[in-house]
Amino acid sequence: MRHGRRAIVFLGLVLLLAAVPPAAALLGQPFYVDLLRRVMIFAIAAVSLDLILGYGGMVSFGHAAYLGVGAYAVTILAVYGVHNGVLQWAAAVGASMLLAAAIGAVSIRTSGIYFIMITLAFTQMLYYLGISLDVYGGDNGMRLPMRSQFGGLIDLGNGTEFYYLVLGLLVLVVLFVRRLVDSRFGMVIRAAKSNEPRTRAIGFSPYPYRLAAFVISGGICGLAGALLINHTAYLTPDLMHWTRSGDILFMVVLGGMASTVGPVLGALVLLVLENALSNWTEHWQIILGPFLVLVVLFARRGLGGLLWREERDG
Amino acid sequence: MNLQLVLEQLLNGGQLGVTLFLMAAGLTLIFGIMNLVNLAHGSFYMVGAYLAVTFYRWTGSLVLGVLLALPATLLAGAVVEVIALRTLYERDHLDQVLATFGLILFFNELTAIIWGRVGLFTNLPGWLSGSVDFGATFSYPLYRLVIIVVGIGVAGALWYMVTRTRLGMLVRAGASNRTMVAALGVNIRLLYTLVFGIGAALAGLAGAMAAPIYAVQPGMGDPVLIQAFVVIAIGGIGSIRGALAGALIVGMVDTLGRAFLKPALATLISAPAAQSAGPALASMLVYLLMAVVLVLRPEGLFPARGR
Amino acid sequence: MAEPLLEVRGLSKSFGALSATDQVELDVLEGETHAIIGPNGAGKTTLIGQLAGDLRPDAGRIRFAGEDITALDAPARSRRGFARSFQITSVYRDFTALDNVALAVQAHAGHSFRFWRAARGDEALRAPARAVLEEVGLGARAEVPAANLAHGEQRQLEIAMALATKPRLLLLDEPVAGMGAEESQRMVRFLATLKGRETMILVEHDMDAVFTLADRISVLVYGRIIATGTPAEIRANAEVRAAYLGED
Amino acid sequence: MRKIILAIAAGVLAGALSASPAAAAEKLKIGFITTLSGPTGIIGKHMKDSVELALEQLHGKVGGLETEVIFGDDQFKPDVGLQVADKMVKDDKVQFVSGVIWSNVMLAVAPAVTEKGVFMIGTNAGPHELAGSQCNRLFFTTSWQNDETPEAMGEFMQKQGINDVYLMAPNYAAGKDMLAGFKRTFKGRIVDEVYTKLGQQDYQAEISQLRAKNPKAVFVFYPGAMGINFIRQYDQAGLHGKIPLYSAFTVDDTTLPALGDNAIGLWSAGYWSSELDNPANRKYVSDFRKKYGYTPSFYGAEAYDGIMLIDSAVRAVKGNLADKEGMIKAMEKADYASTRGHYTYNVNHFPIENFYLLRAEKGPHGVVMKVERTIFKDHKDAYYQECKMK
Repeated sequence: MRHGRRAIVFLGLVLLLAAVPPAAALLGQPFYVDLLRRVMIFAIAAVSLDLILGYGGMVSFGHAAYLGVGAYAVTILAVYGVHNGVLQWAAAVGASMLLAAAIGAVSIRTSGIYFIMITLAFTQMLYYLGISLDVYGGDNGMRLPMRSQFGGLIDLGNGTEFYYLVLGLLVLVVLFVRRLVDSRFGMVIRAAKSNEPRTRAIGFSPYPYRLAAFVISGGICGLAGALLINHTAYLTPDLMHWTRSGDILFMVVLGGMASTVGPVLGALVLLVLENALSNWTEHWQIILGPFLVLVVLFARRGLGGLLWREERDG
Repeated sequence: MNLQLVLEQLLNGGQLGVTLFLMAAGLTLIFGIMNLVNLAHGSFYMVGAYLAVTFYRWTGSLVLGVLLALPATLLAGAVVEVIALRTLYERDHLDQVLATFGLILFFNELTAIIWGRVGLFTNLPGWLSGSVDFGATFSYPLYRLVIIVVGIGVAGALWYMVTRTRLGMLVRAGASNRTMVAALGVNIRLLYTLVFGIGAALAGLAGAMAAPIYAVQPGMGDPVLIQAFVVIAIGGIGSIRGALAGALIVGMVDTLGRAFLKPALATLISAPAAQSAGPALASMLVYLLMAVVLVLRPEGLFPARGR
Repeated sequence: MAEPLLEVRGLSKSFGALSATDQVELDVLEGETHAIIGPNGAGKTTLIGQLAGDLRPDAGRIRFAGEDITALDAPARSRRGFARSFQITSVYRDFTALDNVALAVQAHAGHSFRFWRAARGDEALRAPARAVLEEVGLGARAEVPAANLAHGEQRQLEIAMALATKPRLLLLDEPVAGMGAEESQRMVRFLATLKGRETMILVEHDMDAVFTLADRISVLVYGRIIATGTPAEIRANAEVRAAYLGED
Repeated sequence: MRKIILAIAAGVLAGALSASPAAAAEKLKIGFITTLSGPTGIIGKHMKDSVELALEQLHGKVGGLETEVIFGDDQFKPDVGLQVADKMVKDDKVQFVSGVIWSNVMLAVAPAVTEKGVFMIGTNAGPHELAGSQCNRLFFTTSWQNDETPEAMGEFMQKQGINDVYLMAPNYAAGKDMLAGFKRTFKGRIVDEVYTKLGQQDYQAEISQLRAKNPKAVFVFYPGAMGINFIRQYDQAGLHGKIPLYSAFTVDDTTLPALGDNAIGLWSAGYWSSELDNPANRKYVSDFRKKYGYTPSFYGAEAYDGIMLIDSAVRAVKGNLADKEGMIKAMEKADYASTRGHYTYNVNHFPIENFYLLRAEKGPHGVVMKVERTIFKDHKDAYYQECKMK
């Protein structure tokens, strides 16, 4: 049982999250349903980044781009009267995958710091594109005309139903990514991260595999974008601001890279911490900043590393 | 479009270029020698600006203010290096990006606490505030000419330092072979702290010179930082020559794009379409340029050798 | 004489003014063990890099099994039957020994765009990998993470990964480098069992190993092959002696 | 070290999740959203200080009820603003949400608040959607509709017979609204219309273009730090005094301390000035200066008015917070001592009010905006007919 404790942590986390809506109702604190729904949506984005970052070694400093594209896809369809959720979300995932294919095709040729910079550059371009798209609110952003419709099956306007949908999707995404990284495909991208010359020498060309991982990751993050826009019901190019990419990156590292479950933990701690600190003082960033530095300096394997440390390979 | 306007815009581009060069030079030195990606470099730009304004107010002299801000920023850089960044040299770029991202938040908030959130503004002293007339119709702000001259002077001094002095020799050697420099019996930690401090001071100089013309406010370093990264990615990370070339290219492209893209587009497509596409494209232009450069030359235009 | 398996003609590569390989000519016959020796800085590393496909030559061409492979990169050459070990041991340190070899098997078992089944439970990969590990004598160490293997074991693992790709040509870059006397003898004995069965290019400093294993030897000095011949011929060659005497 | 970090993280997490203020009985709760962090935090400070001054003057009792004001920071981001508003409505169970500087934040916050049956009292942003198609009975504002201020400026310049005007604004929706509002009343020749990057610091390239076109006048909309940069660079380029500069939301009491003498002689338009002479304003401005030591801005005056408007509503229903209809009726009368003097509400709950021509001049309290003349008397916004309330 190599991943025994990690599985237990995940199960515990899911049970805890599942208990939030009734507990919040009991305590008369419905706000926490919203907060944790937001946490879970970002957790999906963080897990998607973990696929290419933790397992594939690709430090994308522009992951917010797919969050944005997913949100824009849903909103644009809604503006033109298409409210069918299945259609909207498929478009969000599809558009994100297309974009990831284009960005990845160019970026994956570079490596190291250049990869970080080029992914950042592409996201900056999209950010400025978003600002100049007046039809969809430009910099001001715009309200989502109507939440995605699922023919009476699920009502996203109902906070609790939406919450459990997000929880379900989060569990699915985590299981899917786990499955993926243990498959033949996953072994190739992990091998290429661990030792690229060796991987090439035994006959793998890492490029197409990395690109495929990049595209899958973009697609999942696009789904998170579709969820996020339904959560906030408000579209803004700020979704693609470079600091947002930094936040997602930090969630992954905080929770523990290459652990799938870790990023969920990272999203939870970062967003709840941010919420608590900003309630406490307007100068909350002076605490959050050093916290980031300390985590990087002293908790390199992230929170996951603390919780299931003894199970690391080797 | 007249020649005079083009000339004026070229000067504007040059001024942005030297500012970016001062930022990029430190960034690329620090990367080349210590292999550190320092997102907090923009914070030194901000710190330099704040200190220059503060000293300017104390002493009543802008020149003195800027001159005092330089060693102070150098010191600030050295302190940050010793306290927080030293342990990051052996880490991967991801750790560095995140830790220095945290430092940005810290510095932005710290300046907000010390100086408040309201922008600090200073006026140029009288002798610097006018404009220089070239002929009857063409004039240019004097202070901006001064910035260009100082920038060129610093670029020259930096070139001299890197190619002609012992420190420069160590810096160049350190960039290509760290263990060798250590073997020479040089105190490598001290060398690193010094180089980091110099890099910070260069950024501080850029900020200090910008202080009298821009708003000095928390977070003012962030947009400059992103542009400086574009500069060094285009020029080739770790190369001073690349930083200079990249800075001038980005300065020109950005300035000329903002000035002439809309009228140029208007001749191709309809005026309203140009009205909306022009500014959007102009703000995306340098990123587009960077992507194209990296596609054609994944290591930038002037890749640093020996790494 | 039959066509050689590997045919190198006029291979040159320079870095700036420094000519690392200069008009290298080399024939490797099917089934032979061909050693390449030379003093430090002779260009051995560059030559290996060009043979493996990591470095693009400035001039010259390489033919393998009748096909011009000069323009192919390392993965493409691997798929055509090249396999190599690295001068500095190169394995997946986070993976177990079995995972390492299974990856090599996987690389030659069709494309890897298979997203669902767990690779670690896939007997089509595991069984052949286990067999190769047994063959190199690491059968008992299959589940140990590579980072925890002894240095000699890691070198064996590298060769196991090479063998798992069912290569037609083994490129061994200093396989006994950094080993103790006993370890190194064990490795030489093991390589001897492959002799005749596999075609091997052996780049090595250790002269004992070279003269024990090689069928033919080529001597590389200042980027040029100055002599090729049987071990006896090379021992007798005055030019080679001069080159090495200068070294000693 | 690891353990410490983990312990801190766990502690904060637990603290955050367990902090649950008990639901209050008949206590008035007002959520006030503004921008407190980041470069634009200065505007939030003006507003927050004004709210606290209002509370002090009411002895902590708005409408006679024990009052708690919860401040929220939107970080200049609509989605964060929405999150803050959600928390106020659902968690803190406020009866009023007030504040909001930015139109984009307002467009996110206002519908979310009103659809939960909670009052939204805007104190700055006035996007045209809320004045027209998306107007709501529970939404009131103490400010204006965005377009009105540039309309006033355009009206003045039109009347002056100024021609060949050069327009500049940041490239985002409010920037375009402002120039659109200006063009609604200004019918003269426009030399060029230039949009710059939002948050841009250096305008030298654009100023070079401007000089080359040699216009007769310049009209700009550059709020916050953008305006400070633009005006100083305009001055350094030697254009101050050569080409007259008119602006909206650019020269105000949040930017005047920074602009200093650079601003003297610049024209602006607005519904309020610290120099406006009426009893409520005199009291507000002098108390404010006494308490905080600086001159308040229109942002502060609106926020102060917001609290006073709520006070009048709660008083009218004698503290019965369940009587929402009663409070709507009361607020529609605008029966309180506003810092702008008396005004009335239009059908869309936007004020019908005066707009003045303002000019920056040096006085005993530093440079302030002097009222030169009234441009519009009892002005209505351009969208109220689109409002189909009820």
